[in-house]
Amino acid sequence: MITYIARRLLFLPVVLIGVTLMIFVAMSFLTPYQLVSTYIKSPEELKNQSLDDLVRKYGLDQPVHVRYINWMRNLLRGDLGYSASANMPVAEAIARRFPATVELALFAIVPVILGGIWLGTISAKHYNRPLDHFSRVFAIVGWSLPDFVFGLILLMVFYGVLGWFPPGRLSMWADSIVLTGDFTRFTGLNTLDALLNGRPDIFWDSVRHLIAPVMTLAYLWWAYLLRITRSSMLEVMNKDYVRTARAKGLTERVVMNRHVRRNALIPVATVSGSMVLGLLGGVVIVETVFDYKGIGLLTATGAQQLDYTLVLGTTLFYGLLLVLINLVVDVLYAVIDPRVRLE
Amino acid sequence: MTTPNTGEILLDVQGLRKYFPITKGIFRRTVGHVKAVENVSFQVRKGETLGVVGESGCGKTTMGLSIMHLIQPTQGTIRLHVDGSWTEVNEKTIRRLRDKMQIVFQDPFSSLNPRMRIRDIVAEPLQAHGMKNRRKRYERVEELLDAVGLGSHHMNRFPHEFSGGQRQRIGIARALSLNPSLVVCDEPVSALDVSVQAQVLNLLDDLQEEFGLTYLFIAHDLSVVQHISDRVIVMYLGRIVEMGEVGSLFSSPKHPYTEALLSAIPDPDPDVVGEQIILQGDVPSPADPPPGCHFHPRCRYAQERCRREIPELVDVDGKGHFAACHYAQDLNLTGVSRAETA
Amino acid sequence: MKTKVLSLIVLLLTLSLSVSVFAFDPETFVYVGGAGGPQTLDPAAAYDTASGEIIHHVYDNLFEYVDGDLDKIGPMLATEVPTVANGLMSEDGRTIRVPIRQGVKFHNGSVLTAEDVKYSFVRGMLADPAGGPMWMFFEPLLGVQTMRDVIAMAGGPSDFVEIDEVDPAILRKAYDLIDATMEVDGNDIVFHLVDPYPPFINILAKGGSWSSILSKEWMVANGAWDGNPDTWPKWYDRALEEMVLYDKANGTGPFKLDTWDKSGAQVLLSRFDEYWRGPAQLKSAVIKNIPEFSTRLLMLRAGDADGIYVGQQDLPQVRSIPNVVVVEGLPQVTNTVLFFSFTIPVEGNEDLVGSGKLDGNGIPSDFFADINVRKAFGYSFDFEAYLNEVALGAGEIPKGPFPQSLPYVNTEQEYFTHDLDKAAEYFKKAFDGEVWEKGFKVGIVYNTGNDARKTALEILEYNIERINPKFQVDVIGLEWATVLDRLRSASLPIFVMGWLMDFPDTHNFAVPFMHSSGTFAGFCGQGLIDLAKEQFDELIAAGIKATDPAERERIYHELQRLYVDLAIGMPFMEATTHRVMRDWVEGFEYCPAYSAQYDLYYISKVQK
Amino acid sequence: MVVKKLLRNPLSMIGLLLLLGFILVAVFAPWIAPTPEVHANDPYRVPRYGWGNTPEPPSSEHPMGLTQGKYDIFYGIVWGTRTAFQVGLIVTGLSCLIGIVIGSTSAYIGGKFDEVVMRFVDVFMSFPFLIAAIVITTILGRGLDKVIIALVIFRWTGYARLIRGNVLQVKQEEYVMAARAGGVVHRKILIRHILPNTIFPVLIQASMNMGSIVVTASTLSFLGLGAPEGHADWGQMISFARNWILGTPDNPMAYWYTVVWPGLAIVLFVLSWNLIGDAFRDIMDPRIQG
Repeated sequence: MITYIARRLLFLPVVLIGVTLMIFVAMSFLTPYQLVSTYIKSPEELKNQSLDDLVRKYGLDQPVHVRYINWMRNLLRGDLGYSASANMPVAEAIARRFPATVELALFAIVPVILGGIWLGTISAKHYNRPLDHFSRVFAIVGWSLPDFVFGLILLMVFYGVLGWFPPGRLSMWADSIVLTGDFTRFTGLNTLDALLNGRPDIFWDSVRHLIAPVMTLAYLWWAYLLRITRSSMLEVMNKDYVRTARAKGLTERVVMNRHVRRNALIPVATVSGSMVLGLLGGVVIVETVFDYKGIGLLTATGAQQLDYTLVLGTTLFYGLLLVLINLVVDVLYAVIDPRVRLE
Repeated sequence: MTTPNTGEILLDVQGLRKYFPITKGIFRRTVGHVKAVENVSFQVRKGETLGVVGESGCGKTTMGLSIMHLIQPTQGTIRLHVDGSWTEVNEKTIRRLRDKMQIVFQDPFSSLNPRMRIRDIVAEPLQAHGMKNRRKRYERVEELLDAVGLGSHHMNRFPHEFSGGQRQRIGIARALSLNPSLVVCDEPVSALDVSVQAQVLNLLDDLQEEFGLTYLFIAHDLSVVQHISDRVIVMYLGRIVEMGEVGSLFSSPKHPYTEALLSAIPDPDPDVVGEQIILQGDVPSPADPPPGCHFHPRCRYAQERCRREIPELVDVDGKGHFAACHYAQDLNLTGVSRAETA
Repeated sequence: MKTKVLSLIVLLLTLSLSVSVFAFDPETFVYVGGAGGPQTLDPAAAYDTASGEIIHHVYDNLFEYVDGDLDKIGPMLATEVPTVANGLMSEDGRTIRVPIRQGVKFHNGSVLTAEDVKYSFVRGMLADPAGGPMWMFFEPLLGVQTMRDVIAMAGGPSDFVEIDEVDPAILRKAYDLIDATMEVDGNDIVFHLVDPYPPFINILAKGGSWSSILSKEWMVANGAWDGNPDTWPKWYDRALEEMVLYDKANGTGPFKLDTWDKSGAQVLLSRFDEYWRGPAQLKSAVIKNIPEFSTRLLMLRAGDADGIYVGQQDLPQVRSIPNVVVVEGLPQVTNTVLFFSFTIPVEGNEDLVGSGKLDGNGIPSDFFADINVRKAFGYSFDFEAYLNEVALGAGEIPKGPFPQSLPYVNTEQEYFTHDLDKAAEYFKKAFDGEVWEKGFKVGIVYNTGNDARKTALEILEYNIERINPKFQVDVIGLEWATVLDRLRSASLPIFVMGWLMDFPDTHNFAVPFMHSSGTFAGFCGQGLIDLAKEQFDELIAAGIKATDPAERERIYHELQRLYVDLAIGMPFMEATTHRVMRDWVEGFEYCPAYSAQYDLYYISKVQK
Repeated sequence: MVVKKLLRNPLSMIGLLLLLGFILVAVFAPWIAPTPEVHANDPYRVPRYGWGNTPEPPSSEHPMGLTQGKYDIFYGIVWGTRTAFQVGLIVTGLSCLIGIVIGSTSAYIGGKFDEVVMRFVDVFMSFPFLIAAIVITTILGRGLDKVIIALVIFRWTGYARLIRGNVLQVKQEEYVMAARAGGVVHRKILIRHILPNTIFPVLIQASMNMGSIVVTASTLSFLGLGAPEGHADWGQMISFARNWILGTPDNPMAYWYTVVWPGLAIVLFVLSWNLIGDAFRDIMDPRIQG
């Protein structure tokens, strides 16, 4: 197991170099004047300035390989560079924005998994009967609604009409306490930090801000989990040991809970890894709609402004995350399912 | 039994070895080898059936596949006598020799592509060997199916519509399609019901006569082999431990392992109460075989010498009965009286 | 059973959370913008509106406009506005003396001196970050555009890469040149201009974040340049984030900078209680940036935002909201212009110029060098439709390159009208009738995301294609980065761009639109540069040096006439602006020069 | 037999009917929503009826109303059907093809080659898709074709992985060895024996992805990428609705038609592919046979 993990980690730098190299290759198609648009965000800022001065100042006239080597050299010194679009060093931007997204993903993963499994179980239990059809269609509608549509509708209902769940990460009053008061940021996760600081009011406030984006994410992902749960449940339900259990005269409920569901959840456990990744990487739209300042929004804005230091930094980070999470998932898989051996 | 004692040799295997590397560590360094087949030499005579037996994992299937070059042997020479001369079987010649050597697989369920029709399965080797005309191919398929006892009306069906025995007949038809001289039968009946086993064995016997085939017949128990084979090879942990005429080997085995295997054959006569020898312990790992005679930890006759020296395979009686045991001459091992049922 | 408990918990949770915690806070003002956050808070580097927004509240200037009127300037940190009449400005307009107000305190407690004022400007000029606003000081004081030019004036190279490569003696000389432009005389500061520059006072007035007054003492304590004539190159043209004032601020303004929460895209300001004009009514202010309009709109509706940014096209959606006030028709000094490129490269530009020949499948390189083509395009555009349907009536149709609210603009100037017959007439004349006969195909470009400009081009497309079926116009959206790149190589046949004033003077439009070294000449090809050198440059130079208003008027009228007669470009919109706020916001003041959306100093909140 | 099973299940029946409906709309688009004279050379350009911005409710001339920018919703929906099929088929087809070729060869050859290819796949999978799409469209320029390229570049890896896993299993089967023993060349073994036994899960996956590509395209439109503005594309039609979903304070449903029509088109399209995919999987997967 240890060798397996070590071996997988050995490939980490290979993948990361591949990722960054690809970005640089892509960037080499861009002219210095396209890249300088990071610093001049709109036509109105053109004024009486020399584009060439800016190009020279930020070293954009250097050939791509020189920039890559420079970037690599800085990286080895632990410097990811400065992001013009985020107004801060890339490392700091990631450190600040990532916890927000983690918080969102953590809060989302519970309803996503529970709801998805529940729907999948219903579907499987009522295979090809109305309840199956209903829950599948319900989930597919969520899957096929663009996230901004559902997000905006939720925002309208729960904020616009009911006034319950406002956008942003914190209310104004809580924000000023967190930013300027004597509030220690331990983790960057507002809920956790609030509890650690003994501020239940801020905890509730941040939960209030999380509910609507979490609902949006949950509805999006249910279809995915439903499908996996349903098909693995169906598979397990036809297994001999389940028939035996039924034949023994166990009640349907016991059969379902003890024999079917438990075994059907193994594939679900494996996809949850990729789901966590999907949640971390795919929250751009939800973050936009709910003005939730997380890493997805950061990277998307950066990419749109061709802020390539930021894009490089975040992709490097995502690559690292992806490899690690996949590794954890594989190891967990082996732990959950005794049939699996790591090779 | 038409058993030529001597005769023309068809296949000559010398010093065949197949090692699988064992890798370890993050860099996948090779730290050792599983010696699946270790220094195996034997010859198959034209027209005979050479049985190969041994427990699961003894390397007999690996040996069969290596001879067929379906896996690459690590070392050794394999020569085939074709058209009056010897041709070495290697990566280069194997494509040309496919029509001389064919194989029947163990599992009739997995050896037929579930998404192909029977006629295409059987005709595929023909097509691969340049029979371009589709009608001719199908004519040949009809003949072959006929020969293995399946009507040509089965041609358009898919494998899942057949029983295990029928499928194995299809597998045989496919093996015969190229008119091979040698057919490696890799446990062709072990996956079948006992009643069907006999039918297939009889079919193989008939076909041998009809087409003048030579069989290398791999099986894991001696009872199957005794009916069909002329000579038998017993393998243990990748090595040949005993080899000889079927009669001599069954009646007077020269290796304790063979004795143990023989004792496990149920006697058709319920009155005969044979002593069943229960082998002690498990088959040792081929990656780390015991020193000396590989069989010694399980051998009830084992001596000090067995723990140190690897016994040579020697002709014990001078009449082609080989055994690899230091005490082959000294031990008086129990065989079975051969029930002439075949 | 378990599910019931669970749903009960969920229900309770929802109820406990749903207790609306909205509370009216009369002392905090929340403004939510949408066009991006500030780039830097350094007055010498900031040149975008979002940065100006913050600087506006933290710093004061020497002068300010009175009653939002660009023609009326009053003193702010100065005690008097210099004029020839009061003797503070010399007859020739080249020496200007400004007495500094006494007893004004900075946020850090230090007291304003004339030395601080000189330091503020000299430091800015020496730092001169590329792409910054400091040219506005170089031009009147030294007659050049950048610090680089000053170094060249001092005998140094103008093409150095690192300033360390330049001889220190030359750098010292360059410093002396700058130092000599201003002198501290007791409580006064005296500016020495190289030539008369009538709008110089405007450049110093409130609204120009570049002329914010800093505290030298605080700056030096925080690691900025300490006034040493030899060490300044260390601070020259640094990256924005390496400048001391990048995210720190210390001014004399009514609000202090609490924090620039970059990851939250918001700036927190709090009242400066010792403000020299008396403390503001608001205790604090939050200036956020939320790009998604719907989110901003809901915050306004809910009362979580007191004012939000709303694009012109979205105004109909906010007009009917109860308790929300929309102030429309606020004048601005700006225009939106359709530019023609006089010399268009053909190679690598096929997506826009097609075949590169006048064969009906493209346009030749000098297509727009023909005045008839430019005029024909001008008469094709439906100005009224754009104004009324796209801009929803918010603005005016221009009369030339200079917005009509500026002085010296001829509001009687004859201008293009929507007249397809006239357009056809010019098309027939163009290229000796070849254009009419063979037709053309051209791609015209807007930068994606700007729907109004796209629509403007579609109006043009619709009308031109109606004139002659052989005319083919494709409206093409390009990413801003690509637009910028292709502007640089002057390869866009037609592009639309807006221009917002820096200071209210016609000169501020004459240079970029008409001067051979102006921003747009560079984007419109050699053809325009040659034309400008020949016909405009001298006039522009004379216009800014003239001190007699009548003379200036004559010159700018002439420039305006030339621009329209030669159809250099086609300005089609002078937009007004608007503000959207809750009705509890009192004391809204507006000035077209303000860089902030709301002048928070005057604002209070009174719940209705 | 498959068809019979499809028809017996009401949900897959609905899926088939929906898909058939969409195909009809796509085929007969020029008759259902004729292209106005001015845009005859570019029928995919949605006609505008005015230069303003505010949507207009359905009327007799515009049965589904006008969306933001006065684009005709009905026209956009009808011609958008073609776009949806184009994008869906091209993206799924190409990425599936690339994935299958690379994934199956890699698994079949195995060893070091497989290792290298899989690391390569890892590199592609380390990009968050939206970010990658943004970068690509910024570099290549905006347009549906660029979106297709971006989607293909980052979609094939999923298929490659899926088929690789299957091939690794199937290549151990005895019929593969039998084919080799019969002298069949590798290419033919791959095509005739391995692919037919591994490809179905991939195809089912692909059919389900067909629909969701439209959703992805709409997300790109939301980010200001995707099809050029005014191109008949459902994703863009629905992203036009972003500022109007909220309605007005007194009537939240004031602009319902900007969301509902394109939303309905997308949901039904995705639904149809998913239902068919689900049904196929249930039928094909012998493990679920009760």
